Amino acid sequence: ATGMPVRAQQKGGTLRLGIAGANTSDSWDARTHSDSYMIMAAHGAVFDCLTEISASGELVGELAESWEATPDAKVWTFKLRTGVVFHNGKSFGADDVMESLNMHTAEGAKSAAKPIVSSIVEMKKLGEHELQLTLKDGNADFPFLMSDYHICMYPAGQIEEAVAKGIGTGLYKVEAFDPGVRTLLSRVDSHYKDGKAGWFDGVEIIAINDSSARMNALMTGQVDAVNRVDFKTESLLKANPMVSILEVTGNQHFTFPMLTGLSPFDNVKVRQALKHSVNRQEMVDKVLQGHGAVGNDNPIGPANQYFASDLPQNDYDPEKAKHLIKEAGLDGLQVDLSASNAAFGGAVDAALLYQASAKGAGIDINVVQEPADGYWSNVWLKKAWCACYWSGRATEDWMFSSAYETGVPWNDTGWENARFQELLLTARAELDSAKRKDQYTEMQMLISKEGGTVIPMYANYVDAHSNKLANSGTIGNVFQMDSSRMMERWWFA
Amino acid sequence: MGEAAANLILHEKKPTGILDSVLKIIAQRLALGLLTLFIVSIVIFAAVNLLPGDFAQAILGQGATPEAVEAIRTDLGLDQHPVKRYMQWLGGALQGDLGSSFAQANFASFVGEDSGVRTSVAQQIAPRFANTMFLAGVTAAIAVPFAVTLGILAALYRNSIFDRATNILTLSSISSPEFFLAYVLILFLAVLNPWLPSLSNIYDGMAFSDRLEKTLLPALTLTLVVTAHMMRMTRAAIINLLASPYIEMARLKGINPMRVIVKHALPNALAPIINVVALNLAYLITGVVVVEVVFVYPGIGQLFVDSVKIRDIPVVQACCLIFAAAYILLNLTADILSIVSNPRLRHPK
Amino acid sequence: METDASKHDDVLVEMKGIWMEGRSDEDWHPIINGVDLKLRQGEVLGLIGESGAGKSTLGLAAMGFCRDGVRISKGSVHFDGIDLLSASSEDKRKLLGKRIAYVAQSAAASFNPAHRLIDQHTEAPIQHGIMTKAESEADGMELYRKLRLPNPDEIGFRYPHQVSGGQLQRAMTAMAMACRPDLIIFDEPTTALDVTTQIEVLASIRQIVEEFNTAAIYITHDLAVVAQMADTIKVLLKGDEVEEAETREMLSNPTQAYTKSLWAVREFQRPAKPAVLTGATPVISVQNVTAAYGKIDVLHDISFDIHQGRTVAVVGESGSGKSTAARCITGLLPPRIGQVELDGASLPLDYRKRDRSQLQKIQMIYQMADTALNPRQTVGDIIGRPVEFYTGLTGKARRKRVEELMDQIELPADQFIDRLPSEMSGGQKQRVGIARSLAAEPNFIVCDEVTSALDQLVAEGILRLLADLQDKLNLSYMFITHDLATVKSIADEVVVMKDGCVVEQGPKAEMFTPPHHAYTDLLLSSVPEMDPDWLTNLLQERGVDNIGDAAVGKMT
Amino acid sequence: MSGLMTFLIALAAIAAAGWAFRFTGQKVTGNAPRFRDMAFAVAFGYALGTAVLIWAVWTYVQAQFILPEAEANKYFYFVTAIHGFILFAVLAFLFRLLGRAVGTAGSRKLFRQMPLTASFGVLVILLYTFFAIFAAWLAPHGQEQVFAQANVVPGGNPALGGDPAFPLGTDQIGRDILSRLIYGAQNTVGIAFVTTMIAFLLGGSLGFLAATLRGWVDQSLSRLVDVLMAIPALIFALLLITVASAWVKGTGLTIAMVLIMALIDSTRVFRLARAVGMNIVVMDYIEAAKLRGENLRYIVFREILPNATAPLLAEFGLRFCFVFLTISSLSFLGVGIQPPLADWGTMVKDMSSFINYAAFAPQVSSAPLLAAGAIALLTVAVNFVVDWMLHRSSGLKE
Ligand SMILES: Nc1ncnc2c1ncn2[C@@H]1O[C@H](COP(=O)(O)OP(=O)(O)OP(=O)(O)O)[C@@H](O)[C@H]1O
Ligand SMILES: Nc1ncnc2c1ncn2[C@@H]1O[C@H](COP(=O)(O)OP(=O)(O)OP(=O)(O)O)[C@@H](O)[C@H]1O
Ligand SMILES: [Mg+2]
Ligand SMILES: [Mg+2]
Repeated sequence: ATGMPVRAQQKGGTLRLGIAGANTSDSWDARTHSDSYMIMAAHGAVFDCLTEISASGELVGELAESWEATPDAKVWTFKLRTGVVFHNGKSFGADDVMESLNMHTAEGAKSAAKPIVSSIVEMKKLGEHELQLTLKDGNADFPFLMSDYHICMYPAGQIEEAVAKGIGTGLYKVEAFDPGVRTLLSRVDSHYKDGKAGWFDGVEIIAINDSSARMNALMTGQVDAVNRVDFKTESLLKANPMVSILEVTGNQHFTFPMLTGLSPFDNVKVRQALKHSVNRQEMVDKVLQGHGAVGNDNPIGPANQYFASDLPQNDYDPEKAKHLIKEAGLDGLQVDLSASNAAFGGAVDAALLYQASAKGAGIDINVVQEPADGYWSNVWLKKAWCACYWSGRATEDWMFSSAYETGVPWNDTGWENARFQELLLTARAELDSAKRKDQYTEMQMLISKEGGTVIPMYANYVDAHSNKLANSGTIGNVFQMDSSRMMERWWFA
Repeated sequence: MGEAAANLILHEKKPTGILDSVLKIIAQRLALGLLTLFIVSIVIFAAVNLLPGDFAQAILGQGATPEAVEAIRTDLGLDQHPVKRYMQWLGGALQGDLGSSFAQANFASFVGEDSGVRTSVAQQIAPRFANTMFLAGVTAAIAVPFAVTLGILAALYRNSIFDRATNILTLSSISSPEFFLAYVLILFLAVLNPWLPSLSNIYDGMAFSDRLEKTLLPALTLTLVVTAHMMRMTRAAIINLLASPYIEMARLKGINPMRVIVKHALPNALAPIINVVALNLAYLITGVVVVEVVFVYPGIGQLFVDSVKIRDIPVVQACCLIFAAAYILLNLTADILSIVSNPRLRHPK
Repeated sequence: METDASKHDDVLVEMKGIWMEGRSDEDWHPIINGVDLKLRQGEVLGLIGESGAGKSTLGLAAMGFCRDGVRISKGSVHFDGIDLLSASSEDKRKLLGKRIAYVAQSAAASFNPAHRLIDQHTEAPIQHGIMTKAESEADGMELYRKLRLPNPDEIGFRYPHQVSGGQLQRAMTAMAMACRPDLIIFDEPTTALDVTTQIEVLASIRQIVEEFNTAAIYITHDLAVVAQMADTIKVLLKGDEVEEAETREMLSNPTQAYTKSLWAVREFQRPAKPAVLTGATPVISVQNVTAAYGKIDVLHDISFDIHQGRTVAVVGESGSGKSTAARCITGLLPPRIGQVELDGASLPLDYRKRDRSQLQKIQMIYQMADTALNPRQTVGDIIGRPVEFYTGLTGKARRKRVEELMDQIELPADQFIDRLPSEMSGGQKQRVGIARSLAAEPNFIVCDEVTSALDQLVAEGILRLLADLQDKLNLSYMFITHDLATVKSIADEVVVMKDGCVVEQGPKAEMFTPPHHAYTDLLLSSVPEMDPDWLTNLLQERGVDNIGDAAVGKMT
Repeated sequence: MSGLMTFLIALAAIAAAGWAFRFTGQKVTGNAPRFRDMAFAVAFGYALGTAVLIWAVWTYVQAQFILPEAEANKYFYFVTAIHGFILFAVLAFLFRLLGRAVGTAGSRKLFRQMPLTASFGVLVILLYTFFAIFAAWLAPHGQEQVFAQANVVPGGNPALGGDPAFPLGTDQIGRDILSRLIYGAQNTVGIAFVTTMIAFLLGGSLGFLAATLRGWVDQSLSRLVDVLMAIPALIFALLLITVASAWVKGTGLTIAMVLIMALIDSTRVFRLARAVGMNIVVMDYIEAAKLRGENLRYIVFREILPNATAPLLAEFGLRFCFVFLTISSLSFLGVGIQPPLADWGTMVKDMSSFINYAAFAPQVSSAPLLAAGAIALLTVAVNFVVDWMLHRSSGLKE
């Protein structure tokens, strides 16, 4: 399922990665994954999903060999790959899929993929390697959703152990795992992707949250690749002849979500005023050092199929913002903005720039620098207004149902809009492309105008790797590090 | 009569007296240390429990239903009265059971099966602590002999250019923020001259030489941080004694200056030197968070900071307790060594 | 060993026109101004002078050694033909310890507390390559035996703190002899010792110097001591040589005024007072006091009275409980049993429970003026504070009273009122201490060794001042001292203490006429006299084994 | 292997040079005591020092005048350090000359006795104080002011990416680094100073109280301090600040940080004050005051305190440095002084990643070193002064 090789792949060597986004609370429970380190390790190496988005962007099977749907996109039948075994020797089958899916809806479980899985009303085992899933409402993107990094396949009946030890069906099995410190993986002896992927003998993923240390590790040759290159120093890094920059334009965007349930963000005028008081170009120039594009408070990016390119741009207009504040019945506005560089590289700077540009609109933003560790558990979804990033999703529906659908756990603005909700459901089951386009455009319009999140910029994925590494030439743009599949798709030249 | 025989006579005379007084002092200090540790545990427990928010909320985030929060709280015992929790924790700690980490307990319990695979705090801390001890050990092995030798030389050649230069250099190094020193060392020893790795990602089962190599740069940074203190104390303690009559006596016996210092001044300056060494060792074990961050060294300081952020109370408490115990133990050791190095206490009248 | 004939011709040490300077702050000030010194083989030179006269400095210069901050600016020092001033430090080190040895004032401080005596003893012989360790150890034990140290075979294996002061001083002498040097410098070797111990050390030093025919420079400020030890005496005053003469000559016939005045100090004597009326209420009455530090009793059932206008001298060796008795009276150490009465009324035992007038009536003067005066307060403040505190005078009135008091202690107020203690001499500081206690207008003053730290001349001045004040103000003194000469000159009554008990008490006249309690006798007979033959006679009379610690030991 | 050989040969050469130096010295000066008593080790030391000096001068000349610019870049830091060193040495020297020439007799005497390091320290402290007080007037721009030009390279040389309008460059979002450094003096130094003051008031008075009263007051305070000291300072501070962050935000948090740091530091001050106090309390003049019936206040403030100023003052300097460094560390860890207040610790952290590129772009990578250097410079200065004060109060003549 990997893109066609351009150069001959070679087997061998241990790939050492320096990855940001690790925590001591990390575990092999894919339901809880939200940061790059564990996504890389679990989704990218140890575990497999039913489907996979290839480097060139099309959907291919991973543990599922093929799938088909009824015309209303309600009933999906998956044919599973045969001869697949888990790292502990257990062979893979339909039971594993069912139990792995049930994990997300178990009593008390908190999974980001819960909305996806809970749309399944019935699971039927048609055979050892065949499975039928019936959805509540039709969803044309359902196979796409099955490639979500939360929905990894665990061995049935051994999930507890698999979560503790990291037992999946992936190319690499866990040799050592020290949460927040280091993960050591080794190539399984034989695998269904043999000959197509998995060229390294082993992988060492080192947690390096400090960006300075990470860049240094790459430059001094202590790791072969790093994620999240510090934009500030990207131009300097480029000067190093031993290192290449891996820049892809994806849907990653940096956001400032406000909890729309709380005053003053419950007032749409206030939200609009804030949207007009940020100087987006300046942010792209200074925070991203030009590695990205101006955002329009819309999570659907140019890489998406139904991107609405003709949406009116929310631009920097202090006068308009002032006016909006007045319309909201306020004299001026004073708000706290929580930020930490854990949200995204340069988040504090972005917040400070926001603060400076908002001053022109008579808005007094108080930037609260939050501690980096635990930012996601203590600040995001907690503080009324904070900095955040989204990797973006391959499909519109996926993106929306992750963070904009009413009541989903990651709806980080708590925004609820009846029309939006209605459109979301209709478009989901709509198989007519033109109609879908209209529906998605309207939704993007709604979010951009009324939504609770300020999206000032789209950031390219900028990773860096040593010139010793080679790749097929086609780089996935769903996540950083070749859609987090560098370990599968790359090799030592 | 040989010395041994004479020794025998002397020791035979008052063996109990010697043992008694030293043992009594040690027992006293030990009891005091335990008391301190006990109060520290209360202070820490109180501080940790005052931390805003709790683990359940920290982990569940906004999507948490009250039931889920309650479930986690019950599961972790967070719903019980703090005093009761403290007693349980203390009881466990006394039996060597520091509880199990919240973070590692994680959500595994919601798979539907009974867990039993929770990592205990002890398991989690042990490797980190071992790493920290290793770093402290390497640093101490470099810094202590280095500092003491420098101190002796500086005392011997006091007021010479050598003394002044050493003084200025060590003062400057102690005055610089740790991260500054770390970056400067990285700059010169890893970036401009790629001699040492700037990344100290050590792990279990690493060859000792690799481990040493990776630890060298943080150890050097810490050496710069702690050397000045020890060196200056050695120098000052020795120079303080140089005016004493017995040093003058030694000089007037025609003993050469080096021997005067090593043989006559140093043994009497041991107590302050031991104390400052202990203080610095305690610092090495407990105060190296910044260095760990810069070099990505997986020590206990990092773990502590991480755990505070996610409100992983058992880990935080255990870390604090270990820090306090290390501090108290080192002070105790210093006390005892000072006593043992002092003939007045070793051989009472 | 030299023959007797060559003894007087061989010049061992020759110092010519020595000028020395010491550094203070930024500049060098003179310490020794052009002193000559010549010492022959086997000769003992006594060097005397008041404190700060430069005795030690000169003594060390004879070894070619200067303390830090001191330098020889002019002159030459030759030892046995070697020019010590131009010799390299390497060469000098070869002489020190081997041919020139040093015995310091306080052996307790000059032995390294970290090493055993024998190890320190053998260090010089081993370092100079004269003997092996075993030889040197054996030799050391031999010397210890010669010096009559108890358990000579074992005592060397003790640490310094396990040995008494007198024994240490002898061990120090043995250490100096370890390489059989040609010259030994004794720098006040007995000043820190009790009289009873001193005599023992003096005897052994004299014996060993005679036995090995060693030349010696004996530094002291005690004339009577130097009279026993030296062949010739040289008198120093503020770095200048006053006179030098053969011992007997010098004692019987001093030529210089300064020397004469030194001699005269010992003559001060107060007229005896009439006996106390029977039935008179004593100012202070100590009754059956037993006191303890912690659990150990250090005073055992002591009682004595002090009457109006009288001085009671309390004598006894160090550690006998003199100061402790004073602390009981002042209330700093409440007695365990017994009581203290003031003017017939019993006093609260703890000073914190005493009222202001009771505190006011009992004052104290301390031995070390340095620690007794706050270094950060001016004389005016130090004296003014009790004036203000007890009498409530402030402003001009206070100042006037302070000036009056300074007048009484004979310090000109206009010069001294704004000085800090560090800007005054020892005697002047002691006077300020006296003025401070006078300021309270007390009835009774405890003087705890107030003259021990002072020079004889200065001490005499203080004693006279105290006597005058007593006559003028009708004060009572409790005068603690270990110096019997002082007792003779100032006391009306004497209390002799030993091991926390009063062994004898009574009027001075009685105390100084036999028969005595054995201990008093020992104490009195151990005070050196100005007669050069005193020690020889005493030793003949009592025998070498019946002096000092040995004698004290036999008594109990 | 050959490296080792070179090293050994160099060592031998230096040893030979040392011997020759001593020998000629002895001959030329006619055996002056200086050369006569010189140990070989000392002679070796001189030779080694000279060798290092020669190497330094040679490298400097190479980098400054001989090597092409690209290669000389490698020695950028070296050259800058030498410039800084000479500059400050000269400034300190001139300052001392000035101090010796003007002022009262006392101050002139002080300057005459002052070593160069101490005068350097005094000079730097004065400069910092000046900048801290007059930051608002001295700084060319505001600390929060954002300009269009971001990441301007320090040096002001347009050819190298500088901008004369921003002599020390701008940071990643376009704030003038010079201005932020100056404001940083005000914020960081001011906060550290206040913290130290509070720590001293608290720790000092309690320490003296314990020393004077003894008994249970002393016991309980000392045990409490033991407990607080057993928890590592930085970690305890982190913990408490996190606790405090529940109630206060922004400036309030900074105030909370000040109080927390002061509390933690006061334990160290307590120890010292108590020890110093104990030494003074046993003096006879204290006994005299007690016997006079003086009350506690008089004894502590009039009798003890004036005698404890020297060690306390020295400790104040040291404490100040520690507090200052700890605050920087806290800022570095992200919980210290809150933005947008300019603060050196945060500035170092923000720009720290540049340092990795020293090999390609020394000018750019020196940016984080500016703030770190500002911290180091002040603490070095304070330590020099304290060192000198301690030396003076120790009464050692040497
Ligand atoms: N190291 C020194 N530096 C400067 N001055 C010194 C030094 N040692 C002694 N002096 C000064 O030299 C003078 C003589 O001192 P010295 O110790 O020789 O006197 P001394 O006669 O031995 O007195 P004492 O009886 O008190 O021992 C004193 O005024 C003293 O202040
Ligand atoms: N603070 C103390 N704690 C315990 N024991 C003490 C203390 N002060 C003195 N002693 C002991 O009490 C005994 C009497 O001491 P005291 O000071 O009264 O002697 P003294 O006659 O004044 O001697 P000196 O002539 O040396 O001043 C000594 O054995 C001494 O060791
Ligand atoms: Mg002397
Ligand atoms: Mg006494």
